[in-house]
Amino acid sequence: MKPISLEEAVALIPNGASVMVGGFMGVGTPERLLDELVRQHKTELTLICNDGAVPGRGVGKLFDAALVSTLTASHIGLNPKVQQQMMAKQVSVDLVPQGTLVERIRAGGCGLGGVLTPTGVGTMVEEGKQQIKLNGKTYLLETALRSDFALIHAFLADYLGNLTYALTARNFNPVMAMAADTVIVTAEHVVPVGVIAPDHVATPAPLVDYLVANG
Amino acid sequence: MKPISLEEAVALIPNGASVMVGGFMGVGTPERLLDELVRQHKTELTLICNDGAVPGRGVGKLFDAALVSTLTASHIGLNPKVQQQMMAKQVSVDLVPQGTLVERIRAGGCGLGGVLTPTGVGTMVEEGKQQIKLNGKTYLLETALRSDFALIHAFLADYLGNLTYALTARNFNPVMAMAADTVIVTAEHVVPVGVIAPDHVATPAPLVDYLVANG
Amino acid sequence: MDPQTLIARRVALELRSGYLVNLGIGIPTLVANYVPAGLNVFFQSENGLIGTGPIPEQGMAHPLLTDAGGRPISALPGASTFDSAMSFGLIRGGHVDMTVLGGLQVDADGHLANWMIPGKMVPGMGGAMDLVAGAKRVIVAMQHAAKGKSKIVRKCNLPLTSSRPVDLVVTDLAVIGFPGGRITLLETAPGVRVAEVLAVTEADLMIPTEVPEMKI
Amino acid sequence: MDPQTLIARRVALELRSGYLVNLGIGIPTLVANYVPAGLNVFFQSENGLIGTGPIPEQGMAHPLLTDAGGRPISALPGASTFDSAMSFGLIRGGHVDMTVLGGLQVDADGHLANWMIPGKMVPGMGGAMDLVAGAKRVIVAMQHAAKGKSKIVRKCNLPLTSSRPVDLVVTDLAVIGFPGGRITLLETAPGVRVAEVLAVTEADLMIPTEVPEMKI
Repeated sequence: MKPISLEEAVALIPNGASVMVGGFMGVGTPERLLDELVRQHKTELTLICNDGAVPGRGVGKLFDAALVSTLTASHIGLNPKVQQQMMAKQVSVDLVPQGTLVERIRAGGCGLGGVLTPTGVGTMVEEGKQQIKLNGKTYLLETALRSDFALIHAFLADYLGNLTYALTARNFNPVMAMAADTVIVTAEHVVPVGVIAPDHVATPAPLVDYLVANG
Repeated sequence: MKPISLEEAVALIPNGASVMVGGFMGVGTPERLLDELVRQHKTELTLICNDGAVPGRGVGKLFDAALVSTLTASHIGLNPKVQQQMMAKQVSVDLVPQGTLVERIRAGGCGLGGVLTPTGVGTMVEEGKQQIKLNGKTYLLETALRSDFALIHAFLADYLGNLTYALTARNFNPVMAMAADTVIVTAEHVVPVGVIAPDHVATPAPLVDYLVANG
Repeated sequence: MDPQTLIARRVALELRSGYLVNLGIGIPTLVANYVPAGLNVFFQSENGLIGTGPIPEQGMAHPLLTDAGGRPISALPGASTFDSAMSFGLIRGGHVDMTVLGGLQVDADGHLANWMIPGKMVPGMGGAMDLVAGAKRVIVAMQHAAKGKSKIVRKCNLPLTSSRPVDLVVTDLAVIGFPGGRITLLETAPGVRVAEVLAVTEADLMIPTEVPEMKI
Repeated sequence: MDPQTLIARRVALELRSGYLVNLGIGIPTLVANYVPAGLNVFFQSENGLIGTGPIPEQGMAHPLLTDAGGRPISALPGASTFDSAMSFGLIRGGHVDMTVLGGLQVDADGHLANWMIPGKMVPGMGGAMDLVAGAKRVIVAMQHAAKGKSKIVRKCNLPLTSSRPVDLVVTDLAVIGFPGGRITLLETAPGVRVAEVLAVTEADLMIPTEVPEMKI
């Protein structure tokens, strides 16, 4: 893990990059990194996250600034801007069931090619996907998802990069922290090594490439 | 969750049952449940666990008492009794790569039909399995594993059944606690509700069917 | 009693002690207010919490403790938090005993449509497809009709949420089930006659010889 | 220097700062004793720990803190523990920068056999198949020959551990690699001549014009 400034961290991300962003309706989202993405005006992003949040908050800010060209998410119902940009064909949206989305990201992070899920069988979600029958039950083959960058928000981060998350701000963060080529983390608190007990680490230090410095 | 005596807990398990047992080389194994399985002489068990442990310890006790007819595990090299019983065809052994074993159990617990893994491609492990190519890479389709019972050893259990594990005694325990019809738990310490912080719960209470009472 | 309260109170009677329950957004959320006394029920919020409590007292909300809609909630003693992989492992893996979801349409085969109206409203399925695929018991809580049109239809013309049929539908007019795979009127709302239900229902309901009134 | 120490010390020179490293049982375990000064390396134990430390002082061992062989170990400040799904997610997912494994045979294609001798010894593959499939760099640390027979063979006749070739083999006589996919003698052990290596090697090694001696 390398400490890095907010500005330098976002400068690593080129236009057109694929970016996973942790958070659920803006809770557990690395807001400072998103603000800086807007400030540096990184465009044509392929965004992978749970939902579209709301305007002005979480990944909603990226749609406010029209930085996203492709979105993979499970729910966009609470952000009218995403709906508008989708209808206007400014953003291409791939809607994925939430449990399938997190398993596809987990597969990407864990070296699995994909998983077999019953979710979506017999619905629009099955279109174009291989179906596999096992013991009389039908499953969809859902393939692994990875990205160039994962932007992660932790509760505690220690000097080595070990991370914990708090309450419902955990959500997609630890799963995405395994599924990207470069993992950039912000934290509510950066603490000395040893403050986080080994049993409480949710993301082990070697997974973190960059920890954004405080202030 | 229902509190239960050790004797009653094991009395639930019929001869011939399939049983997952947590632990890794006997570390994190519910030893009291295994001792009671031996005392009640439950036979013809289908055992699913990481390894064969060593004689006199962990699941090794089940082989000492010749209670196992089928074993699914990743490693049996440190228990000569398992090797002997396998060679004598008293025990049928299915060796599974450790990462594949834990993913198959996780799939069973998470409602997935299976996963695609690169592990085992081009080895004896691929025999009889479907191969799936994605983006030029070959994967084996490994199917979900479930069992009638999971015998789990926790560090802390609260009165509701929330569980934590300690250090390397976690291993297969939380994964197996999701993959069996009936989950029976022993704990190093039973503590009041609230002692375990929500962020530190590894196995949420609703997964636990029976918690073996102290003493 | 207003229709939403009626529906929520009737659904709450389906709760059993020890249940792990997931409530969708809207009317389903209200079910938590009517848990029968003495029942120990775990409510899951799919953003990563078991043990959701009521809306926090003034000043007690924490920005990192929210429901699936992003609104502040509280956590009860014995609560647990986890990541989304675990949350949907619980859902898909059959560990959720009961889920209560809103609906746009339910048809005679028990199929639910509740995640999009093509060309008009595309909120996305969120966790709904996993919940219907995985929960042990699926209950739909919704108004019987919208803008004068029955939401209990012969065949859904909106995109389905799952090929797995739901188990029970509770509306402001009726309780509808699928015994033997046939859509059946099980109960009527207080003061509502069977004929009134039939008049506003597109699907052909089976009518048992006796149709009791909801006991609220 | 005894052969095991030689091998372990040579392998240790492959470590880089920040590496996450998994060491197999046997000679590989010894590598942890020879980490070059100033290098910050994370060692993983696949039973669920990153940050393994040395064998604990007398009386400091804890029965719930062990290595993959079940023996007591210690944990360094900044260690983390996790379940087996996470442990192998790290391994299979390419997060382990380097693994060091023992071997029974390595062949000219770089294929490793290290988990069974049919009809004789069937310990099982444990985590080895996942490690070879998933780690970024796979190093085999083993004796060059056993009972006078070369372990560097033309083609493995023992069951393979993976179809993915290993990256480097370090023995008591030589360092062998696979540049351009061809099995090649990269270094000789101190005081060992190239001809001596060739004499006890079944596989046909490529010999570069200059073969340096291991720098220990």
